[in-house]
Amino acid sequence: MIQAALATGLVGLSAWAVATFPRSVVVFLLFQGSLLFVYLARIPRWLRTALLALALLVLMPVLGHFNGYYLEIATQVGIFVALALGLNIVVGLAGLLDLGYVAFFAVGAYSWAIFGSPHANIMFGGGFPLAPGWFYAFLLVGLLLGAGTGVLLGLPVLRLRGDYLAIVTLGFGEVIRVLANNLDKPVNITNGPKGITPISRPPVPFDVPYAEAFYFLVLLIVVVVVLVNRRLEDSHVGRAWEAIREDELAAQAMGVPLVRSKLLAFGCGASFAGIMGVVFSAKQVFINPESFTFLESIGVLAMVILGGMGSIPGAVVGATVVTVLNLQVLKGFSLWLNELKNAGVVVLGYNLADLPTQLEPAKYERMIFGAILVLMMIFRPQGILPVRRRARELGTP
Amino acid sequence: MDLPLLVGIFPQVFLDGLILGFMYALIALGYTMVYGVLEFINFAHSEIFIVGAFVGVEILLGMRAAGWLEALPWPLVLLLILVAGMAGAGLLAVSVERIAYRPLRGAPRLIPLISAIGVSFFLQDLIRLVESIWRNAFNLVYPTMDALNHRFELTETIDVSVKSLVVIAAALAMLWALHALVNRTKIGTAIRAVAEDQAAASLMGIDVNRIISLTFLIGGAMGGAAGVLFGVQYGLINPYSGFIPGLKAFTAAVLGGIGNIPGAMIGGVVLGLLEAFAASYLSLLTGGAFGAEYKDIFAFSVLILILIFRPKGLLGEIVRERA
Amino acid sequence: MNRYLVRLALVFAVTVGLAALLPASSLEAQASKGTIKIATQSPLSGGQAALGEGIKLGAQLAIEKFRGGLEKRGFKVELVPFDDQAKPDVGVANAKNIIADKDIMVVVGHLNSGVAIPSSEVYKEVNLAMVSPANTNPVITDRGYPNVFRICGRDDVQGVVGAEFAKGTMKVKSAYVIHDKTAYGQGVAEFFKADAEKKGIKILGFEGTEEKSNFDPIITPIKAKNPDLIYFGGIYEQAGPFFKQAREKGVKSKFLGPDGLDSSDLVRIAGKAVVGMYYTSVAGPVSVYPQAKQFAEEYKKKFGKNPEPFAAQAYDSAAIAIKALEAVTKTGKAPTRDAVTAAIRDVRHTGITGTVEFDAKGDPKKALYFVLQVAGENPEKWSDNKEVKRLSIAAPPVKK
Amino acid sequence: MSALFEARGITKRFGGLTALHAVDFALDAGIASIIGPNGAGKTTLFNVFTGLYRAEEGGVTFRGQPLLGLRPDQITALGICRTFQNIRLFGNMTAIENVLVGMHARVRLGLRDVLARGPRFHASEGALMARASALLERVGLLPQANEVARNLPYGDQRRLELARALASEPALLLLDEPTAGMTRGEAGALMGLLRALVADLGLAVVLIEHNMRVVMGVSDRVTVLDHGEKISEGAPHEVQADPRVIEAYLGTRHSGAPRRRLAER
Repeated sequence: MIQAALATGLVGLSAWAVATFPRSVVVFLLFQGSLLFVYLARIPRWLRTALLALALLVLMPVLGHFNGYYLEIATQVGIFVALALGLNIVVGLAGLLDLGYVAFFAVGAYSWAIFGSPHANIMFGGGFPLAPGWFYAFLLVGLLLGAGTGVLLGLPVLRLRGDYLAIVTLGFGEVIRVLANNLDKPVNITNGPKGITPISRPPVPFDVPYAEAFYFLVLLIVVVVVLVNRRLEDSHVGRAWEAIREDELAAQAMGVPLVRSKLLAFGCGASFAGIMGVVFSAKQVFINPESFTFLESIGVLAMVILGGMGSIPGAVVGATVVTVLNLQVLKGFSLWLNELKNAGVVVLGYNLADLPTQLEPAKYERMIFGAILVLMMIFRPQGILPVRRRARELGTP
Repeated sequence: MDLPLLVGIFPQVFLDGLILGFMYALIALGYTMVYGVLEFINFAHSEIFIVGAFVGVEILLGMRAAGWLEALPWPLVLLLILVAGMAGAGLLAVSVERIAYRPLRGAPRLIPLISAIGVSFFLQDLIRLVESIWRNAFNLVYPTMDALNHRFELTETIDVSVKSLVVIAAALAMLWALHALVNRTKIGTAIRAVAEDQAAASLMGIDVNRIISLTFLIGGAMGGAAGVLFGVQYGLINPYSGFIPGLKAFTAAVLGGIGNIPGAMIGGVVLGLLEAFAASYLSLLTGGAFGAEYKDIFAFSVLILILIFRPKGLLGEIVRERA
Repeated sequence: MNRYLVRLALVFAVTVGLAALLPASSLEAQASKGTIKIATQSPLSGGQAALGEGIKLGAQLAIEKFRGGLEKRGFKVELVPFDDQAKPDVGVANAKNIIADKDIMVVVGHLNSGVAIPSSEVYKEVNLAMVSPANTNPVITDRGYPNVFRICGRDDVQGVVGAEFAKGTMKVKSAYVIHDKTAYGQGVAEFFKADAEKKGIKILGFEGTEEKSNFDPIITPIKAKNPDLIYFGGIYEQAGPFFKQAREKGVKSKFLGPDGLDSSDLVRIAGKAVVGMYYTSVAGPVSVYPQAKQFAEEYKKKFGKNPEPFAAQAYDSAAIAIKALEAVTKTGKAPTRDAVTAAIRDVRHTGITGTVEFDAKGDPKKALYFVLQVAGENPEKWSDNKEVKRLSIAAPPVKK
Repeated sequence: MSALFEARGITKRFGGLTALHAVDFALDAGIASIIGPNGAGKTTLFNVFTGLYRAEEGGVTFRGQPLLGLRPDQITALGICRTFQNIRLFGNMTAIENVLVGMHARVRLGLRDVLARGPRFHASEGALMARASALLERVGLLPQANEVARNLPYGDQRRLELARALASEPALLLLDEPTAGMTRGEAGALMGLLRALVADLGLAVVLIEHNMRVVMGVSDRVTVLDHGEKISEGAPHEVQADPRVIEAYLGTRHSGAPRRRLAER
């Protein structure tokens, strides 16, 4: 009861605070924190669902209206949540270390980029870009392409384990990026480093502004992805994946077909990335190979592990934390220091305005992120929201 | 197609590949030794490697400022920076292990990997911070030593510089020394024992923590030496330039069979040769349709092929699953 | 779990209280008429940080130097540097943050066209002006957005200038083209190649590489083919080691490159290998523009190092922004983004990279291009590099 | 009519070592034991039976169907399941989840059923749960159903492995040293359970055992391996009396020379 009141109060209070101080990063973090609180608090299920739906469907867009930046953050968080959930299947559930995950994202992104822009005319003569409505069809195309590429990568590496698998997937990721960077000749498929633009945006019903439209689209996809993830995890498919992670050989001896299960894991994981790639390319209007580097793969992996391997809420929280940390907290912090500096604030007798440019805080965001990763691993290696083995209702024997 | 040209540059490309390969081999040792003992990819090794290069360049720049660079004979200078680079990188590797990896021993395997990635990010910008304050620049250039740049022209298209020879000689010497250390000394026996079974080794009276530190020291030192040689050979370093060679060296270690010291060496040389040949020949052979930019694709494709047929690398044991 | 949650809630409550007391805005609004902010977006961390920082510092220098006029009118002028990490998604998030800050009137950036294109889509939403010091990709202005300007030349033009010089002045018969696989480097190199071929120069090879350290395998075929000229489309960080290693391996060809090579670090890295080589540039040589010399000295004095390639352009970009802001605030009223964007279109500014005026697309109207020759091995004497040739070429119309 | 399970002339080599040499083995029903000194090739034989190893020579048939060349999961689907000498449970999964994985081969659901969560899915999942619970009850682990396998005591882990193997509804069960490390009482209870299972389910069982008390007590037939060769076969008392068996166990032939260790963990 107390918790229910507390949860409702927190969501309301923080939402009010964001509306009142639309530029304060701290306040927005509080809003995000209140959602986590709602998720964790012991409140009736209907209340939790209602509060989360209220926050994500109503409050977030309204707040986004006050500050478009928040909506952008929320959209990017959504994109990374889907990626993290996809990778979570491969790494967290099936235990296959994939260091080239962003390749599938790239495949999806390029599929719409090429056909949703005039670029395809170079190859096929004319008739492009496709009508913006095709975007929705390409969500499916991206999904299938992602899955197909995932299976394709899975095939040669089935026999490989652990770090051998890691290096091959890493290589695969690089191959895709280098191909994207170089396939502007002999045939111009990807336009190389110059990238592809302008990529059509989908038609939106009711003239919803694009920022809100993309937010809702991403939210919808994330909800679907979470649902699919939960259904897979809680079925013979998910149990087979986990068995493979625990002991591949014993799993096979118990009747789990390794090849099929592993390919299914690669395919499912990759399909989420493929579909989000399509959304990403339309949202950005422009893509080039710089968005698909090895570091992006590492970033998604860090989200999965930071959140708690194999845990769906973990992947969601991990993706949120990393994205918010990178785009908001560290940035907000360095902007704040910059403001102090511009205002000439004096700390311990030292005027911040004299701070040499070498110590510009904006330059050290990555360093702080690195340190946070290390500290998190040392003090909470199981992740933020680790898997809780669910006690099952036993059947009547 | 210009056949005499293709044939004419062959020895030169081979030599280029060999030098690059030895460089990879030296870095790969750091990965492979740590992997052999702890079964974990020390992702931060590429930064440890580049720290070696930075220690070397700082000493060289300091010596040049003091006017010693010209006064001392070059082999002495080289030896000095090699030793300093090795010491610096080795000590850094040990402290990284102590701070960021030791508390995680026994955790699931991916946990230290993420920690290592964190260390890698941290170190890159830490080097930059330190160098920015100290020199107000973080792109540092190795001072040229003219004696090292002397070239022997063998034919019109082929030549060898003194520094290339130095790189090969130093790499071979260090690989030999490491091999001897691991296989012929008591410390080496202890390292191998810990690699085999930590618990059993500790029951035999081996201080496992000390041996693991030692492994990091040796691996780091090898990386540091590679860093110095890298700087001498290619000239320009910055805090981020360790990343790509590190990735390649890791690939080399896996190619050779990770955890296997001769494997790291062979993997390095194979990868170096592959890259060199791909970069030099792809464009010539395809008439410019594919060029040097495909060298990584080429190298990775060969890696994947090799791993399909030998899933544990070139020198790794052939997998036999035991029930 | 329960207690943990209650504790969590308490922490929240306390922070809400604190946050309400200390909103970020409490630091603002101290000046009498409000604050005008100029943002920079460029990579301040990661592999391209050196160039990105050059942009930030160039803009910073200009703002500190020229803000006096605005301050006299009662405005506080500030620089807000953003780190786009050379990543498009980060750039877009920053852009959203920028447009949410109503005090930001102009953005100076980016370094990478790949980040600039999607970010400028965001700026366009609120008609916020972006003045680009470094994005040479034709797409940037070919979209015809009213709020996008650049003061640097375009890839297509610089490549042509290089080819013109190679044929007309250097009189080379064959050339080998290397580029760095970035939109900038490859773009310049492709235009150089196309124009050089048109002019009758034989292209012996065209090669791109992301390699930063080891150029041996690329140099070997070059040496065997022995071209008269090597054109490097890219940035000095990569070109320096390349030229150095090429000379060390006995390559005797002449060198030529675009303005990415215009940095004293080029000689610091490559030493005598690059002495006597040529590069094209939009930034005027110090001998012609006294302000340029002054800029280099001030930059060096303030930041302790020589300006990076795009620092001068960033300096001019910020100076133009301030000029436009001054025009808008003549009446003493606070500026609006629409007004500033319109004012930039009318600015005519003689800065250190020449006189800049924008055409309808936002390209500089008649850009002046210079060919310079590296004078000596001493990085301190980079500004002694002499102008060899001067060309004036307008941006071409949009290709359809 | 051929036997339920029949292996003929199985030969398996590792490099230069011949781990199994022309071993014949057949079983129709009941409990058969395979015994022999360490390194005799018993586990290797199991690995050949279950498809983990591919024999160089010889053939295995199950209900008349040849098994050689099939994958382990296919063999399990046909109705042969095993346990491991060094328990190989899925350590981070709960006891009941372990058993559920064992039923994988019997699940008749497609990806569509899983994603749609229709009545078919719920019916199947409900049936699985009921059977898994029944199996756990059978081995006496129902109270620990939601414990993580890694945290179970040793004896419980052995029994859980048995339940997991039974979950695939095998007709033939291969048990690799099921009583290793158990007290005499525990071993006795387990054998009682085994005999009951054979009686109730009509299971055929092959045991690898070192504990002679267990072997002699429970087996219908005993096969003795030494150095990869079958040296004796027959009813327990016959084998016990076979001089070659005594020799092999006492090791007079090699007068105390250390045995080869091979593929034996």
